[in-house]
Amino acid sequence: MNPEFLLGSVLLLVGTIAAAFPRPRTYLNRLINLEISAWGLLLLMLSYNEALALLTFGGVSALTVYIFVRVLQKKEAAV
Amino acid sequence: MPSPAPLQEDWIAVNEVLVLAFAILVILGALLTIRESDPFRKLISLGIMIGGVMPFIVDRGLLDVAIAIALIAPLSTLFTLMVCGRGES
Amino acid sequence: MDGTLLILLQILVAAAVCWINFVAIDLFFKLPEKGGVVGAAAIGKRIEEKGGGLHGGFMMGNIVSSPDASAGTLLASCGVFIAGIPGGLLAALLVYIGNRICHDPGYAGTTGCITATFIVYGFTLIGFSAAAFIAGMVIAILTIQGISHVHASRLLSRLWKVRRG
Amino acid sequence: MGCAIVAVYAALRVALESDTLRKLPFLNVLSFAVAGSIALIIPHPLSIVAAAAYFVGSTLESNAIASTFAGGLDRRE
Repeated sequence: MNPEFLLGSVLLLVGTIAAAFPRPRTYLNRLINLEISAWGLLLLMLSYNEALALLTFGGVSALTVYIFVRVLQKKEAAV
Repeated sequence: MPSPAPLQEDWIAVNEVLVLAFAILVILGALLTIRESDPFRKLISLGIMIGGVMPFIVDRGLLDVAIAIALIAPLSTLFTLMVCGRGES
Repeated sequence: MDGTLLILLQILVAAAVCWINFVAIDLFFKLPEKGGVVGAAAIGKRIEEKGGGLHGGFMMGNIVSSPDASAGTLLASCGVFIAGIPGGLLAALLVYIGNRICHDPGYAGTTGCITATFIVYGFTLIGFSAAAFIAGMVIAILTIQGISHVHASRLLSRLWKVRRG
Repeated sequence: MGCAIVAVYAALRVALESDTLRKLPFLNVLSFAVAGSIALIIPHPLSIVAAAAYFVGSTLESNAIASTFAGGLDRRE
């Protein structure tokens, strides 16, 4: 029960709830709240000392955000 | 859990303060990110949270991972700002 | 208790030295003249609206939006703390790369880093610890950007008037 | 340890500041404090690179936030 595990669990839980029910219900707020739980998952991986998983997850999460942003831009252009 | 040796007592106390301070940073950043409604203010609060997470990665000794993540984290903020500016104007 | 007092005294002296170093170099490279990028100019104007000085606000905006002499001083003292003179020069190279990323010419940051390397190394020869310089730099940047924007920007504007003549 | 206290103070000031652009100098103080404590936690040659990478990344982030907020959005190219 090290502090990384505790903080990561709290962040994962809080971030998931916040991404499910964002305050102003816009896609952008959902996307930013999703980052909180991404960092929580990163802290959980850190508490098990998985260096390779951390590197891969860091890269892939930036890529995921880029894809989501492209999707949002396409959607705004269509409307 | 056995009690730590008395020689290391001081070092452990200092470390506890550090862990507590950065944990406060992480929790404060996360709560602020959820509470704010403007996207720019949310991103600034996310910056607080990232600043709190980074010393935990360094504390494990994973310095290469810390370098990679410190360079990747602003990229995702930049990507998010691409859609922010367009929505504002 | 005596050791703690000595460390506090070292940190205060280090903070004063760092403050003088980075403010002098920022003023020498004319950072308060204008906002380097759009964001720095916007921060300067917003600080002026609150009641601060315009040129001091520009300088604070420039400090925020690209690594200048203050970042150079911090990273140089980190480098000297870890690896001596080569660490400081490595930090200067990194600051130069960071400046190039942020679309800045990078003279102020690199110069501040190199001068700070030799200043901190000189103080370690006297008996100061380089860790005191890291803490001192954090305190120095706290006095500029963290206590009161109005008073800090007024002070920087006054210094800029003296330097412009 | 002093660096961590300064970091918490800067985070509180960011939380209490009402104007968005005036939050950015406090965020800069926070990133100074975190970069300093990264170098103080592990005295290893790579941690200079880590502190510099974190600092440059954070600066880039606040630069982008400030210029997008000011309206000078030039991400078209």
